[in-house]
Amino acid sequence: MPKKTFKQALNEAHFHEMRRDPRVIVMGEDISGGIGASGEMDAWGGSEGVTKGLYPEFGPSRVVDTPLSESAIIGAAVGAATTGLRPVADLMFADFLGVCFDQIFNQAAKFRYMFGGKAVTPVVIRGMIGAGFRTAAQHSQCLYPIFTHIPGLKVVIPSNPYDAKGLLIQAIRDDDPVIFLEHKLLYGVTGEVPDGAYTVPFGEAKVLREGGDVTIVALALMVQVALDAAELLSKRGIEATVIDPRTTSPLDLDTIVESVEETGHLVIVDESSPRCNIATDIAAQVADVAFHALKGPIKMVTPPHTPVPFSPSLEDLYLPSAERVAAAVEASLRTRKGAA
Amino acid sequence: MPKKTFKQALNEAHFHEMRRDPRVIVMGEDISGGIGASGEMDAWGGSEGVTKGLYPEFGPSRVVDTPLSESAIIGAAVGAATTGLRPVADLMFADFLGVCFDQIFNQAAKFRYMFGGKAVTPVVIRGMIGAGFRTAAQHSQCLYPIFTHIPGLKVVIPSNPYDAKGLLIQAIRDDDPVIFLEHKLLYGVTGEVPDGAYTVPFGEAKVLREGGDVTIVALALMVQVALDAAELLSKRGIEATVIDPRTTSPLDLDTIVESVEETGHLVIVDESSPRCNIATDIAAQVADVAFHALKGPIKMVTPPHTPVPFSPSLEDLYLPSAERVAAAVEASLRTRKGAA
Amino acid sequence: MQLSREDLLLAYRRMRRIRDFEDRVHVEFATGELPGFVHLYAGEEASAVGVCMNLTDEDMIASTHRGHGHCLAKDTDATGMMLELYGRKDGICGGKGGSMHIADLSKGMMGANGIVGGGPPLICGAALTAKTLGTGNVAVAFTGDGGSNQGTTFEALNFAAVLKLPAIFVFENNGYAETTASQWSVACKDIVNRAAAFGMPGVSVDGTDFFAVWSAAREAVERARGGGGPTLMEVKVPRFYGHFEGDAETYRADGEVAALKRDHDCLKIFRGRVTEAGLLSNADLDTVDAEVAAEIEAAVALAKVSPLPGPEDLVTDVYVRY
Amino acid sequence: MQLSREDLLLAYRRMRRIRDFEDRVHVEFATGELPGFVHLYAGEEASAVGVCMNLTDEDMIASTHRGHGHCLAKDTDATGMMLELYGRKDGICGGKGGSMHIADLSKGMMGANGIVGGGPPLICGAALTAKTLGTGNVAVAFTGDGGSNQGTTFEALNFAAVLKLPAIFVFENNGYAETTASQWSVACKDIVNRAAAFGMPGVSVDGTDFFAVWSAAREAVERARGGGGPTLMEVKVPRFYGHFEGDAETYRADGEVAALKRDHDCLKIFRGRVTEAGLLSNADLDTVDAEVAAEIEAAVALAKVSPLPGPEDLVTDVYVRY
Ligand SMILES: Cc1ncc(C[n+]2csc(CCOP(=O)(O)OP(=O)(O)O)c2C)c(N)n1
Ligand SMILES: Cc1ncc(C[n+]2csc(CCOP(=O)(O)OP(=O)(O)O)c2C)c(N)n1
Ligand SMILES: [Mg+2]
Ligand SMILES: [Mg+2]
Repeated sequence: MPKKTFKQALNEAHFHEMRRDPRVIVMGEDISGGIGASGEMDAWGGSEGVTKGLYPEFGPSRVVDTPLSESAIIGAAVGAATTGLRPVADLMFADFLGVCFDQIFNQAAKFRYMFGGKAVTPVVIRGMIGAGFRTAAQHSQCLYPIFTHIPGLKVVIPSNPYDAKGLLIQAIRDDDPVIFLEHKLLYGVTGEVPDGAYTVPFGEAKVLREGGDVTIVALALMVQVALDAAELLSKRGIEATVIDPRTTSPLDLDTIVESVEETGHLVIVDESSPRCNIATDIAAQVADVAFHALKGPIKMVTPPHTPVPFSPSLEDLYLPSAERVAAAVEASLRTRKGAA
Repeated sequence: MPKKTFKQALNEAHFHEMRRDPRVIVMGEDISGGIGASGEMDAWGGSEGVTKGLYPEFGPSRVVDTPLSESAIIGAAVGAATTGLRPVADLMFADFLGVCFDQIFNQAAKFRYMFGGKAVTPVVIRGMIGAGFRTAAQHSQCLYPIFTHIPGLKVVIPSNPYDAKGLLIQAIRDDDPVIFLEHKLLYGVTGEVPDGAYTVPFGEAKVLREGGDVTIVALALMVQVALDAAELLSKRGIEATVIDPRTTSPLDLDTIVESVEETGHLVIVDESSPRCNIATDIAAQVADVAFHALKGPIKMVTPPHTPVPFSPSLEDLYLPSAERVAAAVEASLRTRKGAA
Repeated sequence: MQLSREDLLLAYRRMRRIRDFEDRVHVEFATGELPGFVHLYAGEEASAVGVCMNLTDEDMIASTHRGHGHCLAKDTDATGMMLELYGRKDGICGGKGGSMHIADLSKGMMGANGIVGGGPPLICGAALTAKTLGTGNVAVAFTGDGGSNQGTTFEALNFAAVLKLPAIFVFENNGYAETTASQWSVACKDIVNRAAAFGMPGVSVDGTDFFAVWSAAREAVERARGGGGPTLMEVKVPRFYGHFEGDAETYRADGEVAALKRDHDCLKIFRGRVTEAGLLSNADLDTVDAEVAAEIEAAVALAKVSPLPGPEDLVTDVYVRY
Repeated sequence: MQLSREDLLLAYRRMRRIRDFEDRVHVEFATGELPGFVHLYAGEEASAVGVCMNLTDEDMIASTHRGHGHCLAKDTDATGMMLELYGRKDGICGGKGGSMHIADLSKGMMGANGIVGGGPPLICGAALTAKTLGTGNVAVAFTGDGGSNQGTTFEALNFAAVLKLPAIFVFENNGYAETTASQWSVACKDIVNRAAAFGMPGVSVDGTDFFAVWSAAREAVERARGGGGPTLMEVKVPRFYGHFEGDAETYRADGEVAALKRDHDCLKIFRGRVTEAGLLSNADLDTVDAEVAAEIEAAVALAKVSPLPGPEDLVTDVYVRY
């Protein structure tokens, strides 16, 4: 299979779906770039180039540059979705949800229920997440716990190029509102990606590594951190299963529970802020349905309860590291049931 | 002590603090009511009458009616707080956070950190939460998990008139941004409330009932549901401790853990949507730090993962009931460690 | 184009249906039988109907918390709506939405909205669909004077203008946002003065005059269908009831409402105009009155005995598939 | 009031400091030493300085992602800023904020802002404080042409006008929001055309002319201090660099930037004006140039060797008390 970057994989997904279905449009600030200016069009293709090349092929009626007005952008995408299009709207940084959140959580997410099942809102909202880009507190958040909390939304968080492409195609074909979150530090990561179109289903976790001593769950950038931790641990004689849920809503709890039933230990690595996050969500569900299987405390490895700092020296400390994950695993294994 | 309603308690807190400190102002839509119209001023005193009577005493410079512009209202409150006032802004329904969330989570919450500790933002944002009022999906949410997730915010959720007054006074005197959430169905609830000013500290849970078999944690309207469940259980020979954290950020985990260390069982009743909520947050923290003490699965009693329905018949089913809480307790007690 | 006799009868029927619906809900609410938050549209009928008489079922509208009138003007079934207000299983939204969330996509009614300013961005989307697919449809956002100050509304105005969308923004200025007077809260006094800020045509009309609304809307709709982009319409209307049912309305001047009902009732004005011009007779209109009264009576009677949704309905309709 | 010789020298020094700061950051960024997102203000100096020369340390300003110029115009310490950009412990925000979050409340600088449209609501708050406490202070929001389309900005305009706040909204129209031309994205073309929508005075000025900016701002500041309410100012400025450092700028016409630098450089224009009028000599200005160059050189040198924050700094400064 050809090797491609995460960014190329996302770009291809757009091409496939726009060619396949004329109702698919993309929209957002600088989504092509250069509108109204005297230089090149398609100057950027989105702030990170993910939508580059769409404008020359599909033109302004399907590649819609917009004013800087997130409520109007997201609201228009939502309204277009309920009236027959399948828009993919680019929020750019997910941190910008604060200026358009109503259209996501009170409108798109609730239409179907409020309207008694009559609305279908096939909208995809793309947003960049995560720290490590030195972009400080307002451009580095994960925020997926907020979206996951809201009934009516689906939340997709790929960790590698293959999944990125398959999940985005699935998102575009999906009939519910989907929040599609891309970790900025993954754009340059390469992996094998088929040239053709394919989908990765929602609600199916991926088991990246199998080991009988502990289950480590991680998302997005943290998947690599978890894998690195597993390597460290392996050298210390501890074998970890590493699971990437890939979507947090729906969540494939079964795969996690099955693994915990084997290992008896669970560690969750979550880059989002520690309170009410995905780590607590998964931990709590496991502490309910798989309590009998647990042999040690569930450990969560997250950043501290602080905004994301700018200084590289602090930001590097902020992010969970493989070493911290390994330490958490060891702590869980040490404190076995009844040992205290 | 005199008996007062939750609403009167909140009203008194405003009077005390506005008399005490000229920098305290209140602001929001219809916060007095009738501005620019030809009838009475102070016509409403906020949509539920909580701020009634402030306008006649403090006048328009401290009781600031505003246009329907939540981003401007909350942003202005935040900006006024960083420049010397101590505003109490009324968001009315917390559900409206979607049109002003940026000013809360990217601005107020982060100033102090982003600015290296130099900003002080003593703003209180009041909002109504909760179902049971027959106001449907966009006027019935709890949303406190979202606020709790954000570092830099404090989140206060009183369950009775005494706490409401003391916590609001504390919120107004507090130097950090405070989200103060009032469950609509509590406004009419009465309880003993001293006439004078007093504070209830943040981060100190209240133990409402003591019992050795199970720990039940609940917030806001769910505190009464938990107490009702405890009564039901008591008749069945099960004695419950009921704890109201009162603030979710900071959270008094110690009191919960101490109780779980005695009872070995934890049930959390949370009216917010089930994913990434306070129930999962507390469950996960306990499954980490107090794992050794747990004798059965941690159970969470929440609404389903749906928007809040309008029809009374559905809304009543949506809300956790004492019977469901009791059943969850029994389920946890049944599935003791090692039993499976 | 002129309004035919049938058009006039239809317009009157729709306005009358709104009035009767709202008057009856007012009464039913007072008895405590109707749950929830209810905001009545009585007094404003000529606005919704005047605009919507220019629209087809494929043209979309977005409404507000005060949505009954817009729904009925777009021919949403009154009985289904009444059942919805009573939270019944056979309500138009299965009882899940209630007064603030009535929608009927088959009639081009995209939903009432509990969030003030929620509709204008959505209408940009409906207009974008029309433009992208070249359907020739238009999309209309109804917003109040209060909602004219909401950021989402301003963004939508600019967005629609920049993208030359077939959208119409109808601002129903009824003088109040809850208790707050629009002459105070709208810094430029007349909302129509905002059109220039978005480089779009603006028009202000007397919302008690069905014909004024109808012809202003007609011009805007024709411009939009023809690719001429959006229009801002301010429609000045009276509000006959409180902000919501239960509002004591002490912020209004004594006698204000009585005077509005006496002198600014769009139904009376319509009747006067069409009978004086000999377009319709009083008897024609009385027949409509009687038919509508019976329709509403039957709707309420049915609503009161209709079954409520059950446990099986609680968790359906969240996702298409999950 | 007239500008004294000292005022003119100060204005020139501040503009020069901004230019040198930005030119140097541009160079340092290219070498890869500077982390993060950096948006440079070069070319727009006369706007920030022309406005802020009318303000005291008690008058508050709110800035944008392109904030260095506003900070320096408000006399925030250039060395502390440079250290901040390098993420150093002794940076003006302890290294926690970086380029997009520089604040200096002691100088009346309420913060750069990574959220476009974040500042205008905050400035309503600063103005509300001034009004409530009767301090006579004013508050200024700087916003771009892109930010002029953000809902939060529109709300703030109306809010300030309705409450008659001592606020000034300065829209720096540099022709672009990232790659998007303002003549396309602002439906009414000139942002000043929006003033009427909020019932406030509007003025448009050439932002390459320090004196034009200064006197327009002076009028607005006097009106605000005198209780006359807010003003909208559009300042047309050139942007000498890309949207952010690293931008290839292919959306700009060939030669566009060169022509702007040649013909629309506010520093050159200022020098021409004051020397021709005999207010300052070339030698006076050259002295300032040399002093500023040395200052920036020293700031960068210090920044490069200054200590980074350590683990103990990670969790401080979140709350006053928790
Ligand atoms: C975003 C938001 N803010 C506030 C409210 C509460 N609220 C409901 S209706 C209303 C007044 C709306 O006034 P207007 O737009 O003039 O409509 P009218 O009620 O007069 O029809 C307010 C403040 C809301 N529902 N949504
Ligand atoms: C709410 C929000 N939307 C989008 C962005 C991304 N962004 C940063 S700067 C910018 C363009 C701003 O243009 P303008 O207001 O004209 O300021 P300029 O960069 O020209 O100084 C955009 C879209 C952002 N930071 N915040
Ligand atoms: Mg109104
Ligand atoms: Mg610009």
